[in-house]
Amino acid sequence: MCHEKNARIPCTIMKHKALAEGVYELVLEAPGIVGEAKAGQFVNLYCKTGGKLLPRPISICETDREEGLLRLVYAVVGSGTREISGYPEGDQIEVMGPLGNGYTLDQGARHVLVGGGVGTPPLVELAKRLSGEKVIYLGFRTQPYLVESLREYGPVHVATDDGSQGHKGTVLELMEEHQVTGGMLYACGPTPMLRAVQAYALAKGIPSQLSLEERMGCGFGGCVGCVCKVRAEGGEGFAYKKVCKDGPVFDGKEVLLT
Amino acid sequence: MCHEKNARIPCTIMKHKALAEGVYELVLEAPGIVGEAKAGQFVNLYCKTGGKLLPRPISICETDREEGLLRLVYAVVGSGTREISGYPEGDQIEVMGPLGNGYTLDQGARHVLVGGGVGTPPLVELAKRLSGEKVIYLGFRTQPYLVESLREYGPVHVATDDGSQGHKGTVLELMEEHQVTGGMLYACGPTPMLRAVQAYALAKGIPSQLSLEERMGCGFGGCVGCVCKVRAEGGEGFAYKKVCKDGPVFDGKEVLLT
Amino acid sequence: MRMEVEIAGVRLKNPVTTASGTFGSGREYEPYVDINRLGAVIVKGVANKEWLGNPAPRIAETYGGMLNSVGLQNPGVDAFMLEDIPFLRRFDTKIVVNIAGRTVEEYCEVVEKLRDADVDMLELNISCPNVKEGGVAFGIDPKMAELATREVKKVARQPLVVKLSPNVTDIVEIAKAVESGGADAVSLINTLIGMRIDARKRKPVLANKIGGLSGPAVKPVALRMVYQVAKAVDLPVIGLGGIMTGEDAIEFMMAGATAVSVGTANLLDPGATMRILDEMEAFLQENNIRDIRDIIGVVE
Amino acid sequence: MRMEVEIAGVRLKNPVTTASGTFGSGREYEPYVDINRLGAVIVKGVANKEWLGNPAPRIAETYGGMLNSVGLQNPGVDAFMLEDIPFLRRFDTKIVVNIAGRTVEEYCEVVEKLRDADVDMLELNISCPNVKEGGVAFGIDPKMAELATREVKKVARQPLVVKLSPNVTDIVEIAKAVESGGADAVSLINTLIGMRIDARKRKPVLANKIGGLSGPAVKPVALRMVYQVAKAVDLPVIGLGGIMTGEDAIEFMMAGATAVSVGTANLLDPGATMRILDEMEAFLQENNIRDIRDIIGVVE
Ligand SMILES: Cc1cc2nc3c(=O)[nH]c(=O)nc-3n(C[C@H](O)[C@H](O)[C@H](O)COP(=O)(O)OP(=O)(O)OC[C@H]3O[C@@H](n4cnc5c(N)ncnc54)[C@H](O)[C@@H]3O)c2cc1C
Ligand SMILES: Cc1cc2nc3c(=O)[nH]c(=O)nc-3n(C[C@H](O)[C@H](O)[C@H](O)COP(=O)(O)OP(=O)(O)OC[C@H]3O[C@@H](n4cnc5c(N)ncnc54)[C@H](O)[C@@H]3O)c2cc1C
Ligand SMILES: Cc1cc2nc3c(=O)[nH]c(=O)nc-3n(C[C@H](O)[C@H](O)[C@H](O)COP(=O)(O)O)c2cc1C
Ligand SMILES: Cc1cc2nc3c(=O)[nH]c(=O)nc-3n(C[C@H](O)[C@H](O)[C@H](O)COP(=O)(O)O)c2cc1C
Ligand code: FES
Ligand code: FES
Repeated sequence: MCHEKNARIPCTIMKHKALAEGVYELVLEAPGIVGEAKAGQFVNLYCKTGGKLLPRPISICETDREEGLLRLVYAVVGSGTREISGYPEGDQIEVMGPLGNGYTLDQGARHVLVGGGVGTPPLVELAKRLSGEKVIYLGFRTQPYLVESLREYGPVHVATDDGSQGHKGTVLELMEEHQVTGGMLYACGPTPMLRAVQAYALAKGIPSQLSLEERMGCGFGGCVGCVCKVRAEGGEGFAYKKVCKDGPVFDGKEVLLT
Repeated sequence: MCHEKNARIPCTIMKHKALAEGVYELVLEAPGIVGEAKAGQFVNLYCKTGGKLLPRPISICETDREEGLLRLVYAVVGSGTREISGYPEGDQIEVMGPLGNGYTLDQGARHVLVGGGVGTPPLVELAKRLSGEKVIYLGFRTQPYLVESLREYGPVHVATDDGSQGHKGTVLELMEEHQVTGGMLYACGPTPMLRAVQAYALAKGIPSQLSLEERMGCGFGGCVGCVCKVRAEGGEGFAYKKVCKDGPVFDGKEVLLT
Repeated sequence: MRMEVEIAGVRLKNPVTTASGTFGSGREYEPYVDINRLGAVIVKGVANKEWLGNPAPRIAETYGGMLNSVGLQNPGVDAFMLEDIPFLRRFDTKIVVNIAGRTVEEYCEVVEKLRDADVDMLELNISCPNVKEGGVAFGIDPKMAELATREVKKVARQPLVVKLSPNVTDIVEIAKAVESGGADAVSLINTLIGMRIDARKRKPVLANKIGGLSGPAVKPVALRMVYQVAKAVDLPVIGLGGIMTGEDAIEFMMAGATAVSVGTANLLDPGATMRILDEMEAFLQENNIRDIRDIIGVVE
Repeated sequence: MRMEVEIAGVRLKNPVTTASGTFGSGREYEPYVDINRLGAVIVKGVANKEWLGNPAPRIAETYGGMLNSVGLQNPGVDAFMLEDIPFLRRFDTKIVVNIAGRTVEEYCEVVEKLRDADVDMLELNISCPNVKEGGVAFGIDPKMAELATREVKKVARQPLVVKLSPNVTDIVEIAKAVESGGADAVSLINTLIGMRIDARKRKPVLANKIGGLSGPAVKPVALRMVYQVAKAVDLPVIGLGGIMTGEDAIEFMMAGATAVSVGTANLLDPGATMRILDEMEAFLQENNIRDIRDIIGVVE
């Protein structure tokens, strides 16, 4: 047989525990994946039951190349993540990846990282790999997580919708208050947050890299299911790009968040 | 809520091992089921993956009421039994039962029990419950199993298709050779064997009880999917009866094995 | 929380009914189901005389579904009236009789016999894929569908639901035809026609070769059709096809169904209707919906 | 073991092809698939000009399947000829171009441009449920199907496969119509029309509301249609719909297909075609079948 590579790799679950209400940390033994992974890339997780065939794309939160460990952090939002949250340590799960383009590491001196909810996880690997000064802004609905992991790399400012920790309100309010600026703005989170970050970056004249979410059929560019709009090359109108393959990270100047 | 009873009960797998090539013994903790079970009844096993929704009906092989244990013996023949054979000890499987009518225990002094392949398992519980003399005939394609379990209750005569053990040929040849007779003939096995047993019993004037197999949609009488033919009441033609509910054990004088 | 809905003047205490042919007349389900809690029992198909049905195997498993070729085995309307109606009348629920036939005359014969029977509604099955001699033709040709509906309406005393086949190019056209024929409501979908082959034996798994596909696999098709039909006709719709959970049932109601039927799910778990009803109530509670009628057809 | 089959004079080294729209033009699959081992690559739909496709979300999960409303996004035939044909010609496999269009003129425009292109076969998609402005009408009306086939045949230099829609009352009638129109082969099935609703958001999951259902859930319907069509027409049939394993593929061939296409399975595992081919070969070996053509249509 000449097909060299298996795409779906069964990985052993080394650690699986709740970080916050409905948010789980999942550590997998996945040496092949972490060997290649870049910050901002993601993996596909596959469910086992209930006729759920499509992948659950989850961002790479952190990698440990020496131990071959892949750390993921995910929220239970539907039947797939609910099923996965029940897998015990020692069990196996099928994983494909790393997928997508990941963040481009800017060579500048100061980086602004912005995460919203389960958009926070990829910032961990990103912060680890970026050299230079980092300042981190995180927004949550209520209970924050991964704050300690990120504090290793720079000051962390937290906003929560219900004020249970940090600023009561949005992460953008906090950024505006601090008039934060830097050589590159990296963001991951829900679309309304990304839209606000994009506007902020444009207003301040800071380049930005935004990581998007879309429903996926394959995760590797096969189905053209996961599109977002980007400014058309001429300038008029738009073109569709694949979030899984051309993204999930897009240039804030190009992507149209409608 | 007024619905008293859950039909599908998750049961823990206490023991799971191969008895012969592709034939497994599965012991479940199922006190509710063994408390009610009769010889010749069956349970539904439910798979977990691959969109396989229908039950796998498996005969009750033996019960241990004190320990609440249910013993099943099954052959791997398709995707469902293949999946089940991979469940480790300690895992859970959903079970419904006991289902069907089971054998009627004859009060006579001598019983003939005939099993073919995976029709053998229900004879174990049956032999245990029958009082009086028992003589047991078993047919296998090649490697026999459950012979030792049955020898406790009476002499066991084995036939194998390939002659690897006992008589080389069919179990019917062995019965004809022995001109075996008794007050009741109980059989379970593939249809061709049942047909031969039925003819043998009629010829000898021995009443018989035959346990049938059919593809099932529900296992409890809900879908009318699992029918066999029985002589119509008037005598002309036939009527359909449900294997799962009116059977799986039928009177050899009534059932039409076409 | 108000769960009551009304179909053609018949009040159901809640929208959960049983799909014809997957619940018998309820006897096998009594240990697991509080029949008093059901909106209605839609019984298995009943013909003018006893039907033997098709030879076995009648069942085949498919990914996320099943094929059946039962072929409407039933003891005939006389036996049904003698045995099943008295059984069901012991419960506080509505009785809907599913009518099977090969010709308009056969349909009418059953319906006439039921004129004075103590049942609440009739469901005309013009969509069974498992009966060769006609029956199915009524479900795929709008003129035939209208004709059968009109003739049956003439003799029916109870409100008439017509059950539609999904094996058509344009289900809206059929729905409109039975509306013109005088139907009081429609139910959909019946099964999709499917097949399985046993590769080792080189033959179809079902003795009848083809059968009706049901179960969660068909839900997206069913939901689409319910949505299209509910938008196009003025009749109340009973939605079914692959309902396994309370949320599935809610989706059908949001697509425009006034009530739902649970089919294959009953076979997989006899208590399914009770669980589904509990889950529907929980959904309403969580989403602060006081009256189930507020969600009917909310999807645009 | 002989795996070669022939469709309309084109020899495929084995019956395994890729279903249009689930394999792009193969680039994304190269790391996982030895494209030289495929019987043919059926590429994604190509139109006369660039099509943007539908807005997102374009994908929804269903039990044992998926809905898509991609809407035939493609860069147009000129870009396709410039970029995709040279890429695919590097491999020793056949190239089948899936033709998209809203009108007969659009279909013909694409086919004319491909006259002198180095491709082996054309597949006319008269069955996409995701394009509103016609296109689908050709797939559900026998007269329109025949017309489109006939007009395209006039300009086509390569053999023409016509891809049929399952969303019809009588697929045999459509197959016969395209046979009369001069088709050299038929492929079936395209996707079933389906829908999903997000109960919490009270709206369809897909931006386009409805989409095409594919995956193992649809296999029984696909297999039944392939069986019916293969019995009724004299054309070779390419069978597809929910093929996940080698045994699934064998079932389609036993039902009458000369070749098969693997669709959704590619999205779930990019190496699916290789696994399926291995499994088919293993099946033949186990069952002592020397020539795959011996199983085509063996089921009666
Ligand atoms: C590139 C990328 C990275 C992501 N990283 C993370 C992460 O690190 N942590 C995390 O908690 N979540 C992440 N998500 C979101 C996560 O994929 C979804 O929450 C998850 O797939 C939902 O699955 P479910 O079965 O629980 O929900 P259901 O709604 O039951 O899922 C049904 C289907 O919808 C898809 N789906 C549902 N919501 C989304 C969504 N927001 N984006 C894409 N597909 C969706 C599922 O994949 C599935 O196909 C990421 C999404 C993308 C696209
Ligand atoms: C009352 C009864 C008791 C049984 N007892 C035993 C037993 O003790 N030990 C044992 O090994 N086997 C027994 N069988 C047969 C067993 O149920 C089948 O071998 C098993 O269901 C096959 O499942 P599968 O998924 O491996 O095969 P597949 O062929 O992949 O199954 C697909 C479908 O066909 C059904 N099916 C396939 N073969 C049969 C069959 N022969 N009878 C009924 N349904 C079938 C399955 O339930 C499933 O719905 C019994 C069958 C019945 C009806
Ligand atoms: C075993 C079985 C028997 C059925 N018998 C009938 C019947 O007698 N009359 C009828 O109108 N529909 C009959 N149906 C169709 C169901 O009522 C229902 O329309 C279909 O199964 C789709 O719903 P589901 O996916 O929830 O099962 C039958 C379905 C099954 C599975
Ligand atoms: C994402 C996606 C895109 C598709 N695009 C096309 C297309 O461009 N042209 C076409 O004829 N069929 C298209 N199809 C239909 C498939 O080719 C195939 O007919 C269908 O998916 C059934 O096969 P499957 O169940 O193996 O996927 C597409 C299917 C999917 C899932
Ligand atoms: S998910 Fe298939 S192309 Fe992106
Ligand atoms: S399997 Fe449903 S009635 Fe027997």
